[in-house]
Amino acid sequence: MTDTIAGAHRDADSYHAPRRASLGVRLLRSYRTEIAIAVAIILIELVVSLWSPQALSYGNIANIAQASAPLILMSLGVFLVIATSGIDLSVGSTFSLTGMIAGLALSGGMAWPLACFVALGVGLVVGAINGGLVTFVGLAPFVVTLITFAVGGSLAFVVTDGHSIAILDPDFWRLNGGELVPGLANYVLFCIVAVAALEFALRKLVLGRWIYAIGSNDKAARLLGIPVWAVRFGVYAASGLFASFASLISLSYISNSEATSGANMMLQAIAACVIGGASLFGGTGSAIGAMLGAVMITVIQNGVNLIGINSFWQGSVTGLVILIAVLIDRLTKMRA
Amino acid sequence: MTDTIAGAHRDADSYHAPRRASLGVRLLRSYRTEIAIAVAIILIELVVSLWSPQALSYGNIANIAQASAPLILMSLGVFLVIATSGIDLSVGSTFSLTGMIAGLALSGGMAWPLACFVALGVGLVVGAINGGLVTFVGLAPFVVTLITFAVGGSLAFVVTDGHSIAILDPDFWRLNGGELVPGLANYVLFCIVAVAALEFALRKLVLGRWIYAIGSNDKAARLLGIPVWAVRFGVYAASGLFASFASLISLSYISNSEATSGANMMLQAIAACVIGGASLFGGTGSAIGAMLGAVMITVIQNGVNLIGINSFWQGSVTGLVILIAVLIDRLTKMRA
Amino acid sequence: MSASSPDFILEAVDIEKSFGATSVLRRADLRIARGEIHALLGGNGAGKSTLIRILCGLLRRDGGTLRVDGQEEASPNAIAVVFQELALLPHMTVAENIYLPHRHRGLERVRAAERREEARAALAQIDETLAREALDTPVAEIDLHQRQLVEIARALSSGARLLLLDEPTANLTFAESERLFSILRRLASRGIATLIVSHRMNEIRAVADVCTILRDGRTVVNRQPLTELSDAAIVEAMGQKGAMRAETAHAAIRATAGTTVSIEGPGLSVTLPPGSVLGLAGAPGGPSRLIDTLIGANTDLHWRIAMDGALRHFAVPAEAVRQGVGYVSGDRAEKGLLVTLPILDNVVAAARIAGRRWFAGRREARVTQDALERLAIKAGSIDDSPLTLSGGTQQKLLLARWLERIPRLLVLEEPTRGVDIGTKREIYAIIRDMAARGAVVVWWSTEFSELTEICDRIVAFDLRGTVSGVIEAGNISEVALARATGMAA
Amino acid sequence: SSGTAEAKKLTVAYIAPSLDISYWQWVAYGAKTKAAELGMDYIEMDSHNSPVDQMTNVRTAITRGVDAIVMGPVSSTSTPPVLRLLKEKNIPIAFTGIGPQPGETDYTSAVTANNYEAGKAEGSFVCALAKERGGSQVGMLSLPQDRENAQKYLKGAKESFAADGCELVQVLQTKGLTVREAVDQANDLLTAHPDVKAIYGMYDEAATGAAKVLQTRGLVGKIGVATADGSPTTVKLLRDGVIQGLFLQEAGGQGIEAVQQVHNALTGAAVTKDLPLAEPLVTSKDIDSAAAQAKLKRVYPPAAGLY
Ligand SMILES: Nc1ncnc2c1ncn2[C@@H]1O[C@H](COP(=O)(O)OP(=O)(O)OP(=O)(O)O)[C@@H](O)[C@H]1O
Ligand SMILES: [Mg+2]
Ligand SMILES: [Mg+2]
Repeated sequence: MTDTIAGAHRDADSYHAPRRASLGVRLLRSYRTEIAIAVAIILIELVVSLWSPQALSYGNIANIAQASAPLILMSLGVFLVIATSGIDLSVGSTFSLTGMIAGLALSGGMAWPLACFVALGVGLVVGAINGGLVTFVGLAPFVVTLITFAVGGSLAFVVTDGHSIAILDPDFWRLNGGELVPGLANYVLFCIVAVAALEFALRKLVLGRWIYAIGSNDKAARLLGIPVWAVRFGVYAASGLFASFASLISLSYISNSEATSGANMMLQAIAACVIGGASLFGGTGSAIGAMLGAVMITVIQNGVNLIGINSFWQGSVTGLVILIAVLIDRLTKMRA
Repeated sequence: MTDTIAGAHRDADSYHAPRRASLGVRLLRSYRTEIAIAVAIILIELVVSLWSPQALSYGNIANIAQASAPLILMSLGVFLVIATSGIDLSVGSTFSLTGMIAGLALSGGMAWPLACFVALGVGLVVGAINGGLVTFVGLAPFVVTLITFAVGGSLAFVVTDGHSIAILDPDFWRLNGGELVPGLANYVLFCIVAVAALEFALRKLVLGRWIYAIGSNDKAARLLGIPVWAVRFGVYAASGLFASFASLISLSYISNSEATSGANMMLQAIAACVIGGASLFGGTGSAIGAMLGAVMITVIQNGVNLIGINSFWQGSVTGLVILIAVLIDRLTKMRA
Repeated sequence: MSASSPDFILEAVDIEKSFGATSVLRRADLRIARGEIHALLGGNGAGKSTLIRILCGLLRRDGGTLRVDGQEEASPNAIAVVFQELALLPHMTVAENIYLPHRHRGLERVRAAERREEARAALAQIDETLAREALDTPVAEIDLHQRQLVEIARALSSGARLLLLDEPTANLTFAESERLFSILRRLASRGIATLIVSHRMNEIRAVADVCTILRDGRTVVNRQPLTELSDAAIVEAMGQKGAMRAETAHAAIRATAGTTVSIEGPGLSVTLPPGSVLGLAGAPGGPSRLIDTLIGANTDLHWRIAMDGALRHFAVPAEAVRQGVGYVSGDRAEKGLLVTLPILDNVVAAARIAGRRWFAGRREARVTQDALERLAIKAGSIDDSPLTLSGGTQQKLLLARWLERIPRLLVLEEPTRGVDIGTKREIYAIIRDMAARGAVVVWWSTEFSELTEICDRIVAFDLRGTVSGVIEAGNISEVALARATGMAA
Repeated sequence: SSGTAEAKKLTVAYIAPSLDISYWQWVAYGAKTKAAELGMDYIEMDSHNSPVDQMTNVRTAITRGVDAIVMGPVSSTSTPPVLRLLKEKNIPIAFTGIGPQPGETDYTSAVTANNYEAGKAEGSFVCALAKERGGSQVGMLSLPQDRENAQKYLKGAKESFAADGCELVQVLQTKGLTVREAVDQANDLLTAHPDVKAIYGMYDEAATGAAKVLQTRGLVGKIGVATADGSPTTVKLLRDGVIQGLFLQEAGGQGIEAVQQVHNALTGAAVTKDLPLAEPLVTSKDIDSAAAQAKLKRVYPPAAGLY
């Protein structure tokens, strides 16, 4: 469609068709870190199964899927922000606040699908505030999202004066446990769809390339006519939405909303992205990587519990396993 | 001295040598953020004193100084790392672990000055591990310090199996409360000396300029012949040492070591640096800024308690006050 | 609807712009006709890049009128720009850097295979090899010279009707520039207009029809055919009287004291006594490996360097610097500037290390001011960020690093990239003066006229990066260089 | 003495180790209610689990001129410097939940739960639950073991298990004290140890999480659950038969008693130095008894949920 000005003139004999690596090689190369982490996850599971053979049972794998689903969803949103070289510290608070608002709506008798929409609004609002302050006012993402982290976490307590809410709606569990596609629980379905859709968008859609472009060099991206402001605003809004959605999935499973429910998740979500190959300076990583990072964190947690390692040692074990994983990744990178 | 070089061919009238602004203007310009934050701190205190006149009492100001001293010291170390465009997430864990080790050493009957040296070793070791993995292995600072954060935090529990330790040494309080300089409590003295020394080093020593240069453009810094590796290793080691020293100052004051004592401090220390003008992309900020950021965080906390704001609202108030402060900073920057 | 003549694709009248207190453009005029190749000339800091940024809508003007195609609002695809400080996405591939910026809607599919082929075709016009081998390489992994080609390919494949090229040839070889120019001419014949900024006089004459000259933000020559202007008149209009090429060839420099440097490697063995200026000519691949070895950035074991007879093997640049090796690169963004630090730190950074100083002293302000003055560097104050300087001025800043403390071996890699004609002459004089004081200079440049003017010996590298010959003082000419490097005109 | 109280209204500060945790919120509620009843002004502060913040809060309270302090300390060992400071200022202090460091005497009152005894009782109860279900393996979802109350519960429980012939196969601690974490851990516990027949919950969220897992796995009744504390959620779970026993810890009651004690000290009335409140067992059978209901009202405020 672009009639390239200056049609290429070439000598027939000096022209060699450009060599493009085969699809397999390209995938292998561009998903190197992801593959390393996936291998690490499998190794962890095998090691754990030496102690505890149930590790590889269907039940345990379902546990891991269930436990990692909220973190995966949150990490995907955070990844979008990190890919643009931003950071979102507010997701944990958004998670908590969403849960409280949804809990209030449900215990106020609202129909659960409606309550979910209302609660997603929390993420949208927090994300829009983050995006607005970062994009239009030009404040540093760290500061902005630290502020919404503090405010959101505080409001999660304020809305119910600190009381937790038991969800009594008999159908709300369907959001997490139902099977929109028969045979596949929703929490798995949502994760698969979200990761696949994001990965597709990031690789194959112009919008996705823009996200990497902004993270790669935002000044150049602006010079190239990429709508940097809109995209940047968008990723913060998306991150908020993902955090809220993660919260709803979790709430639908746990059926109990607490003001502190997301407190530990922010650091985990950022860690998931970074383990999965994202750089905090932007422009790298993948949705699949963020997902694998989240799974790895959950798998380590699960393994430590299955083996029965004294919980005081859990942090050390988690740290060392992550260290080994990133060292493997690092070494394969040196080879390449 | 330059007269032997070929003179420039140029119109005498079209060229004016760049001037240097007067010292006052230069200071005003290079400490703009710091001044904005200092003004914000004073405004906060004035606003608080409307509700609670004791806010400006000597006693309360001493409280603030005492409460902020550990955070100030920790923030200084973190700032050095951030200035090189790194990050140190491990400082909170180092703080906790140092406290536990010092507690063990003291309750084992070691003389307190010796115990302090031993405990400083914790920071040095953690810092050296961070620096080594970042510098020589080339892992991302976020991942490395996340790992030492997890491991350090876990070891803080392991060393005493989770039990906290009461410090009974009758003289250990001197580290914090003594007066090496008569009339000036040590905790104030240490902060002043540390901030002044660092600010001097960062502005007036070539080493300090190197730290900024590395954060500014590490490739160019390397080509200039700056010993990038050594400096980078050094800032992580320094950050660990500062975290350990902060822990000792705190321990000497409250004479109680707790495995969780530093848990909240990492985010606060990073926030302090960023509020004080440092960019997470490196190359900017100042030691004074980091100190003022730490003081501001403490002052807000103190003000909220003095006014008696419901603790659930505290996060919101803290967030909004920080927002106002950074907006003021932002607006003055636009003017300039 | 507009009074403007339809012959002009772009009309800018009375454009004004200031940054804070410094006014950069003061009623600048520029009119570009369809299908013409238009040179925009002016000294460093005259306001060329600023004007270009205003023309393509990146910077808001303070005053004046601007019409593109007779319209106040340019249609988004009308203009393509090659930016002086390259606007590339380092994590993305060469191909993607070329095709991504084309205007799209966000939810469109990229159609990578198709686009990649377009990108390849565009790049192949100026560099077949790059198009063949580096299309899927991340831009972070290619060098400045190749990046420049990528940036140009992007503009060429954009489909725009007006190209704004801000010093596109600043680090292209003669052959590459020629290829670019022939493309531009072909485009011109199809009605596509080009605005080109360059500090290379012979190039301007070779490619452009008319020129507009800016001086201190004012248009001093407005749309004059180049045939009507002598070189002297152009230089005069730019305000750089003394910039004409020295008529008398310089005598070889005899330095009394200094270090003798010898370089041995595949196909080369030279001994450089104090005061010698060795040129490196040819496609960047070969010279860059030698240069990286000389400065300790990336040691290539094929090269052996000795200083005063003692073999030197620099593992890191710090070692080289400590031995008195100085380095200036034309890749200022990547390899030179410390952008968050003030001008002062940028200037004294090298002396601090070479002089093993501990203190960033009071004297440094004076030294910096002297250095800036000698290179006629225009800056608000030495406490400003180097980002407030024009491209050529930033380049001068990097050279200023080595004025205070003359290195024993000075390695220059395209050191005058973007520097204006007048200042180039001054730089040649300064370098020659350094040589006279005992420095050994190794100078790589894509501009043969520069090498012939200053070097007393030149090593030529062929297109594969191997040494193809050493040209001694008497035989140096642009023709000889072209022949030896395989980059015949 | 009531005359002086009217002349200058007394102020009491409640300093909580972390108001993120509902237990300490309920202590605050009790303290606040009692202060109002006694005509005292009430302020509250949060130490965010940090001994440094705790010390700062004490000093801020002094700056604000409080007459008495009620404190849930971050840990027992964190109390000596607080006590020294308050002694100097002559300000009475009552502890809630966690007592002072052994050997300290300069406090007004320590209103605690007898966690060791409760741990023992719950241990026996849980072991009996396991035996009823034809097994002897039990698992535990614990508070973080750096807390003294957690250590005491565990000590008591272990003694009972040993005495009653039950095997404690795993202790998992939740760091964030959320139901979400407890669910994951209960899942892992049951995966690793499928023969566990009863779960010892050390606090409400742990039992809530365990109950959730039993419900989704269809194991309600097949695995017994008991917990300490008591919350609207666990009370409902008790009524629904998902969990079998609650060892009520009077959170609100601790606040009430502690304020009463410092008020006594200020007004010259008699004080009780050590006031451990019992943690009685309530089961689905007696939850509606008058005694249990009265007790429950001293656990959490009406706003938290139904009794
Ligand atoms: N952001 C800025 N802030 C302040 N001054 C600026 C800024 N950008 C450019 N300038 C000033 O504007 C003037 C013109 O700069 P410009 O980059 O347009 O020059 P130029 O003609 O392109 O020079 P060169 O040939 O060196 O590229 C310079 O004096 C420069 O210092
Ligand atoms: Mg320019
Ligand atoms: Mg000397």
